Amino acid sequence: MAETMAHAVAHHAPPQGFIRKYVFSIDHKVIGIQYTTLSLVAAFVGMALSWAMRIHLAWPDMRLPILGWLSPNGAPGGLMTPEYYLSLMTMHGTIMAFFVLTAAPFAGFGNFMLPIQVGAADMAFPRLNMASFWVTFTGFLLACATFFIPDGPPLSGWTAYAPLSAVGSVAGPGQGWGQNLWGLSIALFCVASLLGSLNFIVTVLDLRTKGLKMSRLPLSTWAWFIDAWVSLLAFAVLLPTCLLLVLDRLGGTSFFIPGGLVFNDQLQPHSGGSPLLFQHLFWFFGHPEVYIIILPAFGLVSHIMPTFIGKPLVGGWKVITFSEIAVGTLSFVVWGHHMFVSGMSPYMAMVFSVPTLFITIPSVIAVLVWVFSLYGANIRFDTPMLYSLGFISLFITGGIGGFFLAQPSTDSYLHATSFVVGHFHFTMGLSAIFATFAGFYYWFPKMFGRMMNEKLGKLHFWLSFIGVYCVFITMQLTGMSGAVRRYSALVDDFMVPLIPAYRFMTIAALLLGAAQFIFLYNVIWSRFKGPKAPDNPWGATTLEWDTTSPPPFDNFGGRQLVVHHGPMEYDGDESLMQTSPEPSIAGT
Amino acid sequence: MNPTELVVNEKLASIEPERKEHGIVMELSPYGVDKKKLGMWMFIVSDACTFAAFLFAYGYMRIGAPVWGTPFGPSSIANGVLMTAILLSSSLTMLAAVRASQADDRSSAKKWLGVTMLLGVIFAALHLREWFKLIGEGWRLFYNPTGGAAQFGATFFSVTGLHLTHVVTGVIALAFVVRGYSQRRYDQSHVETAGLYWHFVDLVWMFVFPLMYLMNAH
Amino acid sequence: MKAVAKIAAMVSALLVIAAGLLYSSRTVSAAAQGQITGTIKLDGQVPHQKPIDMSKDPSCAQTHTGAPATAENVVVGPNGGLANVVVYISQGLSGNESVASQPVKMEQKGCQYFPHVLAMNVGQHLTVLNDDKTAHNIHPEPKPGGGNIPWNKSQMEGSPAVDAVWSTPEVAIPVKCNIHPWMRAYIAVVKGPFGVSNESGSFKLDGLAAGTYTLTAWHETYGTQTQTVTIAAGKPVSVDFTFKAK
Amino acid sequence: MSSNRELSMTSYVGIGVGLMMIVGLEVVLTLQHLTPRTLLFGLLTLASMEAFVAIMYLMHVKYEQPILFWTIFPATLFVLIFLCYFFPDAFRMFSMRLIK
Amino acid sequence: MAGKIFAAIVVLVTLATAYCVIAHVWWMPVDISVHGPKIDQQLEETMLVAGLLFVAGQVVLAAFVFLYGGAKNRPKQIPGGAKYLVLFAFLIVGAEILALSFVGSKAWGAVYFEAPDPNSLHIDVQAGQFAYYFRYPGPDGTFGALHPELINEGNQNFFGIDTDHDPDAKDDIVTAEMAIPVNKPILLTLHSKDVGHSFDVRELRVQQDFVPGLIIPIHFTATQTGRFEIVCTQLCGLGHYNMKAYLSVLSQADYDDWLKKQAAMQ
Repeated sequence: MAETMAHAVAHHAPPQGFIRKYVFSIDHKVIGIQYTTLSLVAAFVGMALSWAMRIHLAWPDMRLPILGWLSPNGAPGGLMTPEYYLSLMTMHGTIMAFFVLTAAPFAGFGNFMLPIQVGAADMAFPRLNMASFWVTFTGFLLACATFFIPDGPPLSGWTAYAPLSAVGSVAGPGQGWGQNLWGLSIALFCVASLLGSLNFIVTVLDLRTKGLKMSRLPLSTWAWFIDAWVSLLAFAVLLPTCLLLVLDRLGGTSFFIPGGLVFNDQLQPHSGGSPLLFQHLFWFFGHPEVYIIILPAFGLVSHIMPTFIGKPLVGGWKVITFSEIAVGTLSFVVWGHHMFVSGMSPYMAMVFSVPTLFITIPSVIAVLVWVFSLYGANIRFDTPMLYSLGFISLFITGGIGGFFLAQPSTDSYLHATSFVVGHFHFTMGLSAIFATFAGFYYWFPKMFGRMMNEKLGKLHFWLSFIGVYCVFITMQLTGMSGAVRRYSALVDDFMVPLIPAYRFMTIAALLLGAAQFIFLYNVIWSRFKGPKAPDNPWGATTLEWDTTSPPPFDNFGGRQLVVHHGPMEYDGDESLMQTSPEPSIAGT
Repeated sequence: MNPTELVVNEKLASIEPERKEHGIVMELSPYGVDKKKLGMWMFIVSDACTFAAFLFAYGYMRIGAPVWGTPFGPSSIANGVLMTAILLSSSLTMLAAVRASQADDRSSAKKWLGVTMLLGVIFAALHLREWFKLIGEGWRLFYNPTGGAAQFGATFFSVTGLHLTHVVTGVIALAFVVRGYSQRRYDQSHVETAGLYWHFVDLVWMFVFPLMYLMNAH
Repeated sequence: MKAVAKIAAMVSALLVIAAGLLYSSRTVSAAAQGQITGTIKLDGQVPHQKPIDMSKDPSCAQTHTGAPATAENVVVGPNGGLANVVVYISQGLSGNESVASQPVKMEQKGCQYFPHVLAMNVGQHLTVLNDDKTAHNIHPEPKPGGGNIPWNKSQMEGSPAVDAVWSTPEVAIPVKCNIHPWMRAYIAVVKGPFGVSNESGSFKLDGLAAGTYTLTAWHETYGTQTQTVTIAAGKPVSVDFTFKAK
Repeated sequence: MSSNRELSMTSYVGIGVGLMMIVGLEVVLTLQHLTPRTLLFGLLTLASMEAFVAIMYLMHVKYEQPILFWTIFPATLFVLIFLCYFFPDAFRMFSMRLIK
Repeated sequence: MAGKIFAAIVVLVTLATAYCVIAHVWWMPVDISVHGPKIDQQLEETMLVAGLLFVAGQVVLAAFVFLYGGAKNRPKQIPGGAKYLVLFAFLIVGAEILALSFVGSKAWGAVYFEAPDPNSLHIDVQAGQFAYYFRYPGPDGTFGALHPELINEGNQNFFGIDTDHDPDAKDDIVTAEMAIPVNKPILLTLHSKDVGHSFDVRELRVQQDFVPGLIIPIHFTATQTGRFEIVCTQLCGLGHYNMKAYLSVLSQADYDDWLKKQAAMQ
């Protein structure tokens, strides 16, 4: 029976024609590059938004003519209005959390590398894969479209708390069609993520080449596999949340809108809904989302590090993988720590606090594995390794903030302060971005067949690393004085003394952003002018280095691969391909 | 290949069977099912959570509401039981189609798929009848004519609407499967995967019916 | 080329004629203008106007350090004249009244709207200015479905003036500032001449042709009253209204 | 495919009839005028039984590798169980309502 | 070289952060509530535990990068392998976590698990876009019923109370500034007019969201007089940054005066 099936599924030949080859391609490599490019564009959009916000915070009177041109209503004369600030903030969060942090390390690299790393010719469902990208793309277009409608983008934050997000334009500018488009955009993103993660899971389970047992999977593949599970279950809950929100807005239902609400002296025709239900549904997705973002980062760093330290990670694949599984599982039972002061039952706060604290144990194990793997190593400081080290440092700093926010008593002081903003920028924002950069520098030769410029790469790292700490450590520490987040201007008496600190952060953020243009230049220059990349420039062991750079259409040119080793066969400068039949050398 | 060799090969295959994908020998799947079927299982897991979120929202609304309308009289319940029976028998006919396709009895498989689609359409029609009856009585997404919580309409129409969407999608998907199967582009694995989806739609109804109909019977 | 020149000449001639006609019609109506004047009184107990506590925004509170600002639902002058009453012609207009060309100005001063009630023509421009050291948002809320479109714009200190036009008559559109919930103004959008009573209760409508009109007076708290007036050519008429306190 | 171990079509029809009987039981339970809470738990128990039979037999899980069962059940149940954490707030919504 | 620079930056950042924390460059304002010291203590204990982990983590990372940056010897694993790492995580971090959640639950419980003092001064708080209003029950000690449809902000009826017909509402005192007597237990009932808001007084160590549709009770006792800011910390729309009110903690005599003045202004 298996025979007939193999015949029934025809080999797919390399597609011909520009559209089939580069636009509506079913080749996972093209889709991976499409995802990566999409998130690169999204990242620069999101960064530009954060610049505008930071400039407004530090110098509220400064006129930015470009904003006045972009939105005559939101920034008349280039002077940003409070609602436009919040709109930019909402879109910064939405674009960064969904279209950059979820898309790049998971969908982008995952699509390109996962089938190659398991030795498959393509994903399990190539057409579904293509659909998943184009649905994401449509979602991104919808999100961007909000900038060009008269009322501008929504202003209810990336969390879109109801009833602010549910009652419609009475709640403020941007809450009309901007919020509708937002809801649809995120719903589309959910659908795309579901299709993507389903594809990842089946590919890992069913398409491993001969000899590649689960225990021999590269650590990045493991992380994507676990991540796909988390994402499969979490986005399944965000999808109905978005649908119910859109129903509330367009269908007149009251899932999230209670009775007796008065806007502009007008009683709203709603009753019986619950804003807390929205928060629960959102954070039931929202907290796993944080781990959907960070788990691929775990995987990338664990995958990259052994190459540059010349030895396996401490504890082999098991310790790090099981801590990832533990993190992924626990991520579903802790969402209430976002809601300690939200009016949730205070007893539930304790129920959520304990697992939240316990999630630090697998995280600490992962960090210890990375840090103590450096012990007795031969560290090579190529750019991917520097970014991995940067990731570890940032993740430690960010993780420490979690101790404060996991406890309801301390959170009741720190909630909604810039401490939280600093904390999550460290943990899920910058950590994931640094790991993504590590992956980018590491895999660029494989993806495009050219080496990246190491000098520019290192310069990019040093500026980014210092910049990130200047901005976000300051942000986190000012939160100790109670600086409130999501304020478009510092008017409170206790906020005014913080203006110098805010200006410092703004300047640092501008420099940090400017450093990213080095990266952009490096990418574009290396793509066309970089030296040709050998098949295995880093001396790594996994299957993606066992083929040409870039790989042919079916990844291995029809070769039968047989895997004999795990992914971490390193001993100093020596390394052993996973396909090598020689005996293992990773004796250490 | 002489008969003895064949026997030896079969024995070897039973000890370490090989699976090929694009002509390359792959590691065995721990699940031992076709990848389409495994993909469908993943979809089902995720879709079950989506339905669950809807039903939990319904439960939440209902616990929080001071008064809750219970609009279903005996005729609606009878209609619901009939719908359940139809969906359940459609699951059985689907099963018959899968078995026929596994026995490579193509005409019988197509016949059973056709019956399944027909039952799906009848189910959708009965469902819409119930909807129009409620709408005729004044129930809306946002309005409760009996003066209770407006959430009844919202939850009922959205949950059953989502289920109805699944049924209609299923019927359309089955139509595609029948077409591909008659053209011999699809094999029994496609029928089996479609069948899995169809059973899942039935499975969801097993919760929707008691929670949305029976819990709202007066 | 010649044909184009011809067409251009004809078009410009037509334009000149049209302009001339328009101008002459204006002068004709101006020659025949009548005037309505009058006073509006409040009969009965003047309701207590609650003081407004602006401590929420210190920059607002600083502008009222002497006496606190009060609500302006019923503003009565020393001689019992009721201010902020819009008087306009609700019936009897010929339909080709001119639109006042000067824009109407509304200021935000000391975290209150000034004027509290203003009237303007359909198609006339409204200019909103912010004189305060804080941000305001201007949020007019016309009746849904009435033809006027609600909008909500913030105006920072130093933002350019907000300009708006209304397309349909409506008495009166409430205006709110969401940042300072106590702020309230009303914009009466009417066709033809209008007047708003001052603190002594007096008002004036100019530019009316001879004829019979229904005159409506609107107050935000006490609603509307109507009277029928007949104007002979060029003769001023006096009309008084009296509102009863509840 | 381990079709040789599978049940005959007649047995499946029997399973279908059995499922219908559970549905009948649900209806009978509904007619007993129980409190909503008792009715809910009764119905959920019956529906879960029904669903279990459907998954094992109609959806064929009984005849697949055990790992399939041990993958899909824990994952789904995990989400379902933790979604129950919503309900304490639903009760708060009932008791702390602003508009009576 | 790169390793040494990296180690230097990491150590520098660690020292700078530690300085900011130890020197209280940005720190909590002085606490003025009865329950606050418990929270402060919890925060300081957490800071100690987490700070040690932070410093240790960064310094060990820096040290290893520094030491093994240019090494050319045959790589070796840490003696004992991952076993001790896992043990450390479970025992040390686990113990810290248990201690923190045990002690922390008491600090939390002191605010949320205890019933308010029956002699509390009851103040009704309403948040709306974008201002707070406070309601004192007046001499009769009862609040008038709320009728949302009567809310008219231009007419200063922020709560939607019917002063004409409801005798309970007639003597309700509505203010835009909150004053409370010092050392007296206060019970607030928070409800929102429109969207989610928050009641945050840093000095009181009280932060509680308003949930539209629900009445959320919260109680505290202030121990020092002064004027403090109540700010909104839950994103509520365009005026979020400007949504605040002042809290005056007064002596009992001053408070009585203030209330009388407010009553006269109604």
